[in-house]
Amino acid sequence: MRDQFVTLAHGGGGKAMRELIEEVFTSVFEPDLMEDQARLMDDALQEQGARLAFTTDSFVVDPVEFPGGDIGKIAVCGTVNDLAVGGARPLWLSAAFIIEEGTEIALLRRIVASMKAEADKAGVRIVTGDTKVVGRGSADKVFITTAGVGVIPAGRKLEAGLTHAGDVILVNGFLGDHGAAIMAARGDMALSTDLVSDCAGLGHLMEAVLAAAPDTRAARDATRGGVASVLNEIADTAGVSIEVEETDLPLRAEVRGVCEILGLDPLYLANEGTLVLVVPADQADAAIAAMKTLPEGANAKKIGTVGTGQAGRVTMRTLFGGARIVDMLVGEQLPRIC
Amino acid sequence: MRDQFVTLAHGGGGKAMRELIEEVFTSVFEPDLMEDQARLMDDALQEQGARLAFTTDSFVVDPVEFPGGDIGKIAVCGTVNDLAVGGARPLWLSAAFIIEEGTEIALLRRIVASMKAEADKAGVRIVTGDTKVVGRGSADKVFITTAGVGVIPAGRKLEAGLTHAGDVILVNGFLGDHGAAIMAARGDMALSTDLVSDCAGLGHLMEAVLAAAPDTRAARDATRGGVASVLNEIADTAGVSIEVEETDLPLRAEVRGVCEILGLDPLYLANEGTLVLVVPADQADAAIAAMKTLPEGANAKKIGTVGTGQAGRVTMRTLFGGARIVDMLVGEQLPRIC
Amino acid sequence: MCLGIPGQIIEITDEARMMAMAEVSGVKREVNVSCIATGPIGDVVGKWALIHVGFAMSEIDEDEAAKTLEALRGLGEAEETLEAMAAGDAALEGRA
Amino acid sequence: MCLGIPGQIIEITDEARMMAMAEVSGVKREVNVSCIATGPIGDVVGKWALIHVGFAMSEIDEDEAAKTLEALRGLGEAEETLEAMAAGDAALEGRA
Amino acid sequence: MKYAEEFRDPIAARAVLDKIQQVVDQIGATAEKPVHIMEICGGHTHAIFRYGLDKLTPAGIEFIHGPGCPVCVLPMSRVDECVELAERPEVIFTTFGDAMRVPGTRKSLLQAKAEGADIRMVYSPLDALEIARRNPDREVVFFGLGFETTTPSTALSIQQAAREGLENFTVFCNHITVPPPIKALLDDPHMVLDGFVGPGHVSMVIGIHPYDFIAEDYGKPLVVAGFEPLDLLQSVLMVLEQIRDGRAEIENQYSRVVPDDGNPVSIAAIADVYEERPTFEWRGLGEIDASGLRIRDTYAAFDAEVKFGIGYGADRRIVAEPEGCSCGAVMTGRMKPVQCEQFGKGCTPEMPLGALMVSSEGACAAYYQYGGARAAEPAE
Amino acid sequence: MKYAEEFRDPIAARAVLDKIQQVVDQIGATAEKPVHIMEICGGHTHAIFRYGLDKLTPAGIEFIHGPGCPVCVLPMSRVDECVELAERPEVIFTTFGDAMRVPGTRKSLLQAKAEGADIRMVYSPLDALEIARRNPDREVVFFGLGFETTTPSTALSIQQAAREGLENFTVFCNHITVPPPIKALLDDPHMVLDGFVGPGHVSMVIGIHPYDFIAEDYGKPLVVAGFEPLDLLQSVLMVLEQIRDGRAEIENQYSRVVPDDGNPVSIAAIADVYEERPTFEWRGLGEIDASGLRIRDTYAAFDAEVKFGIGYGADRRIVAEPEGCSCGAVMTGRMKPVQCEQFGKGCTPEMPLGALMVSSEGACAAYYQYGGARAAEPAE
Ligand code: SF4
Ligand code: SF4
Ligand SMILES: [Mg+2]
Ligand SMILES: [Mg+2]
Ligand SMILES: [Mg+2]
Ligand SMILES: [Mg+2]
Ligand SMILES: [Mg+2]
Ligand SMILES: [Mg+2]
Ligand SMILES: [Mg+2]
Ligand SMILES: [Mg+2]
Ligand SMILES: [Mg+2]
Ligand SMILES: [Mg+2]
Repeated sequence: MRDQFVTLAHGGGGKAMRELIEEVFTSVFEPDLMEDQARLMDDALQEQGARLAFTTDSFVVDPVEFPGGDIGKIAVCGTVNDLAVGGARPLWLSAAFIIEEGTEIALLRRIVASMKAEADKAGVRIVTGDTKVVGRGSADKVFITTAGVGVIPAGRKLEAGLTHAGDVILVNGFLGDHGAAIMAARGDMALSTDLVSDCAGLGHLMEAVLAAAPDTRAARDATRGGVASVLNEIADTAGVSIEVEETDLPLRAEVRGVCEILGLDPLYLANEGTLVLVVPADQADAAIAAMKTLPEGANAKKIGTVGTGQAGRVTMRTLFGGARIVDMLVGEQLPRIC
Repeated sequence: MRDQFVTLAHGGGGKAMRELIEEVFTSVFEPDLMEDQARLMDDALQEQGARLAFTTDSFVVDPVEFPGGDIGKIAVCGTVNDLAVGGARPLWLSAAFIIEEGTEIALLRRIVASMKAEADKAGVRIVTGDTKVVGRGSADKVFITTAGVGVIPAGRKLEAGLTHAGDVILVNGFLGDHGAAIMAARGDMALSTDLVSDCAGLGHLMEAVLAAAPDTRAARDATRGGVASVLNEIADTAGVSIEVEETDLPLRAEVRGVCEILGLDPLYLANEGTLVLVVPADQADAAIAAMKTLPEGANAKKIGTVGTGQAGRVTMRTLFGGARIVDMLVGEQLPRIC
Repeated sequence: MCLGIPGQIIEITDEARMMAMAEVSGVKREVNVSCIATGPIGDVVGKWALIHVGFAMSEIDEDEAAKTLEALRGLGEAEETLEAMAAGDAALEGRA
Repeated sequence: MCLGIPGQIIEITDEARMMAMAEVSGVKREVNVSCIATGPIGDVVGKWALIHVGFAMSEIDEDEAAKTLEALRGLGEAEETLEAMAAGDAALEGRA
Repeated sequence: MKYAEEFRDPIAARAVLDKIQQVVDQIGATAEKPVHIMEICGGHTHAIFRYGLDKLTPAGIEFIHGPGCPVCVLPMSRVDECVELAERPEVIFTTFGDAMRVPGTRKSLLQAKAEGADIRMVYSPLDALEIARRNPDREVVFFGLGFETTTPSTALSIQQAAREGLENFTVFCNHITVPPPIKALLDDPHMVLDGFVGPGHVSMVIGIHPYDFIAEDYGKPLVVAGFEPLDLLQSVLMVLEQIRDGRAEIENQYSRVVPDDGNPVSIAAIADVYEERPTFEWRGLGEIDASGLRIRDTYAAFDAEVKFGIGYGADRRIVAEPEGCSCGAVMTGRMKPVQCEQFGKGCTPEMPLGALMVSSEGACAAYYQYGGARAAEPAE
Repeated sequence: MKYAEEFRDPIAARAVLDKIQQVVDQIGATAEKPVHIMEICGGHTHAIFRYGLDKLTPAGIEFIHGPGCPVCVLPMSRVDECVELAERPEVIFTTFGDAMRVPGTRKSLLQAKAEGADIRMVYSPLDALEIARRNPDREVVFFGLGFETTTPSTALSIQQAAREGLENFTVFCNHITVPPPIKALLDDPHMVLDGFVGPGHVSMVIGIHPYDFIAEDYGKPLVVAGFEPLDLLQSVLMVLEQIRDGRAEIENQYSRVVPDDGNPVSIAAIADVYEERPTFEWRGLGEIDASGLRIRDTYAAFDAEVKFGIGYGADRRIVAEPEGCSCGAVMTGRMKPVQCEQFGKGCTPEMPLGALMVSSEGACAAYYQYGGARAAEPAE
């Protein structure tokens, strides 16, 4: 591939496109078949009671490379995590790329390598894909949409609706690292930090949790909208109240710093490797211990409890002893000065 | 939903996003589950020898609404077709939307309605999805990525590699309608036509073909790069030569007109509802007859034959009796004046 | 070089700028007609012209087209005659 | 209104424009130090200031901070004394 | 976090709260007959709800949420002017994030941005200056918004622009000052107020003496307060003690940041760049004399009102407040947010009707976001 | 399609081909000793391969592919100048699609576009004019490219712009003329040519007489031909008949479109707007006297060379052709494309090295795309 930058020719359906796909994508992902569909089967899927899990997300992060990861890593982790939090064993991913004219081919190669590495780590295969090229200014470098297929073994049931009073809320680690790291990396606010995105695949962690805490009610990937949104969703769906302890929230000093400077609430910051788990109280310790055996769970913690208060209401006991409601975010969090 | 236009708030993970998703998307698609993954099973999948088909495409058409369809219709048809041409029965789709800030919400509603209608027609369900909002100028109105999952019944095998000399090449209808219609609709060349995109789901057509011509070797959706690219791919993969008859090519007068004006070759124009089929000669008539029973196959036709010439070479006998090579497109087709 | 294609002028769209709509196989495009509008601009409507880069460059002469085609057909007829003669010769030979 | 946060000035970045790097919990941001640089600009390095919209608005007075905290702690101690006294009273009462 | 975390210590808080209870009891205030304390500043309102101080403090204290949120009191006509400026093709409109969602009569800046206006959120007017340097062919307008705390930053930025000779940087000045609305509120016969918690960051700039009239002329105590929860509690205690003791003084709880005479550099910069407007419109409060600033003629080249012929300088539109809005009553303490008929119905943070629902510092938004909202909902 | 489809009739073709065979036999031409006919025009080259005429015509005819592809003969330095213009932030560079892939020394326009230059493909210079009207704050440059066929369109567009007083529209003029390079080729001692098929659409503008010198001075026949396959075959036949009969005339096969004296409006517009350059560089052929046009001083306001101080008017760079390129030899008929050592290896349509591989009208590209390429590949 002699080209250094993607041109519209790479999206035109001809030789340049074929060359781009073969040299940059399929040579790394190595799909089984050169048809435009993957043909798959897994023993687990043919067992009675097993179900197929299917999910998708588009990834549009700016900048596409940031401390702790890149859009490719997120695109794999995000979909692996969406499968895992539903109790599925992630098996196969599709990856569709929308590439802006003028994007560096070297950047694409780095992204693809990072996807491959992350997929290998998660034990999933990228089996089918697509590339489109759009004119300059019609996309922002590269957008990736992954879809994931996994198998939910017979008998496994994870649903927010199963949450009930007395359950406890766990997280696997620090909150808001991704959101704060990205905000700093974007440079708009001219902040500099050593923060690193928490971006990680959580499939193995979920398997460990489910082994240790088999009655786990539900799990959620606390991405956009942060932990606060996930807690509100769970409380709404299950018709329960949830109380979080501010003093228990695992927050890095720098995340606090970014939030203080910009007037943001870390509970609403996006994460890319942070689970919220609802487990029965008597399995909480086991779940935490299981998470702590893995690097992505090293800072696992209980952050709250499920109660019988007003259905759908999430409150936080502040470090000051007061209580406040933690509502769904309105719109998006805007940095503020007052 | 009081908003008329999408703002960044609709992508922020909070209430505005939830409102957008619920009012515009899930109220129409009605997924079974409000988890971020679909949980699925189909009897056909549990039969011995059945396989799962999995495919994805991103759709980035400009303009997003055009004569004969819109990006939503294409996003459903395209993925349904990619499943169908592999012999799979399309069952489930995911749909991920990347939306430009400022996009009209009414436009999104029209696109979603069109997806729903097309999915119903194809007998598939849109079971999971995602929305992202990007800043103005970071996308072009809306991009949709669909992934599709289907079941390939035991014993079905469609592969370009199965093509061999003596087989015939069929298409289900006119060539290049989509490409020419879009080019005119885009307005850059200030051409106006009554052309309508051929955009259509071809799942039922494929089932009819496979019933009538059970030994069908391969089928391909002749999208970007057109029929020429598909034929080259088949010839390459199977190590055969293919000869096309120019006089047999079903081309509308207006498509010819656009091509003459802009110096384009209709064989390279994109289609969105056009199959290329390779069938054994003795099943060709049956396949054509079967296609003709359906509206999307009303103009089905034999256009060429598979031969033993130089492997990978596609030639065309011109309407003039001459012969020329029909190579893969280089880059993209640019309108030319000389 | 110089891709050109016959099109028919179907209506005047902007007299001041000498613009008219041309049609090629049902495809319409606005073109400049300065080169073929020697008289009143309205006269070009209905005419066929060679269209190149948005300009009607030259009016197509129907008679000349017919003459060219005739010449080409003449070759075909001449050939048929030759073939007929050849066939006749062969027949004669055969008879011989 | 007027979100402000204490940060430490760690280095001068642009003397002409009175800019310096401030640090808040490990997060760095360039700020203008005109309001606190009453002497040579270099003197602000190491100082703590209240940062608002990219300006070091006011130098933080360590002694005053300590005094305020002391007053707050004083309340706590007073209370402990009161509690102790109350406990003492209760004990006395209990004894009665 | 030095100088912050120490002032969030819950152990120390217990003691202050006990002491507050004690003084409230000494005063004899009850839920039925409470002491009314106005926290002037939206930052304080925010902190009260953020830390749940409203629920921790005794029922005998009633917080009245003052007009100290510059976003909340911004009149609709000014938002419309922002949108008008932002929609000019040559303009890059720069603003603090706070202003993005404030509704104008037609649309908010967020909506204008979605519809194509080049609007960029910045953390500092210095960032706007930098955008101007990098885009010499565009007009960069900075939305100067805020009280005395923020005013020096735009004044210093304009001075810097003048030194650099930047020709494409202007400020759309909406700076306002705290003392005039306080005076207006105190003059309101409906207003019942026993004391004030004063905005610490305003005093960091102007010092504490501009409030002397409150004690001297109106006989009310005011304590200039910091923004950490202990600061606030201590300040409330200091106000209560004055009330109990029948004193009316201007005290400084926030002495680690606030010099009694403010910051001389800031004061000089404001005086150099700005002058008082005869009058300025406050959303919910109407026109208040001498409550707003404009850019002096010497800096007219940096005044967006002059350069683009917009706003108070030009033909001024008075835009009626939306119907059903009770912001004025809430801001003067005559009504609680939940008593507004629009609260949580026609007026939510997603779709604010009134000013106080816009910023998270607005009293209604704070009520809605941190608890008040649900209290108003019918029980499920 | 009227006036097109009739001239694609395969039945009629048979008769013409038979007649061609007959005349070739009469001449006594064979594969070893062929008649050399140059189709000057790239459009004819394209049609020959598109319809497979090279394979249909007898082996005794050898087509020499002439220099009549304006994209192919565009010197690299001019492409570089296009890129330079396009990369100016104020410029919207408009061009026919043909020029997008032509390699410059650093990059092609396609690559420059990918890297951020605002480059727009148009179908007509009129579309560029319209872009200029709609973007009064930008400079719209149209890449004026082509032979006499296309020259009137840019001349008329410049006249229109002048009438409208458009101040942001210029043409980067690279128009060239057909007769000079023909003369240059005929003067080349290596050149073996028995007759010409002349470009019909050039003559539609300039008529057939500008070629008189070919018959008169060089004794070679030329038939001005249409672009449909029957047009071409008939023209070949007419050339062959002249050769057989020992005639050297300028004939007009394409009389339905080509008036013998051309189009007076077009000729006048060209004369009004353009004047000859003393010399112009042709890729593969070098400098040819009086072979290029420039915009007259009366229209200097519309001349991108003048406005941007670029090109022949300014400091002119001669850029060496890429190493290993045999375009010159191919264009003079001394070499077949497949004989170039770069053909299909260092030079492909995806990554053209030489000019003739760029446009689908270039002889090398036509060979590659329509059959010649594979012939050069080692058998599989
Ligand atoms: S609820 Fe809305 S309208 Fe009512 S007072 Fe509050 S902000 Fe104003
Ligand atoms: S193959 Fe390339 S380098 Fe060789 S003559 Fe043809 S265009 Fe020139
Ligand atoms: Mg998802
Ligand atoms: Mg997700
Ligand atoms: Mg694809
Ligand atoms: Mg970009
Ligand atoms: Mg696909
Ligand atoms: Mg497809
Ligand atoms: Mg999602
Ligand atoms: Mg757009
Ligand atoms: Mg209270
Ligand atoms: Mg031949």
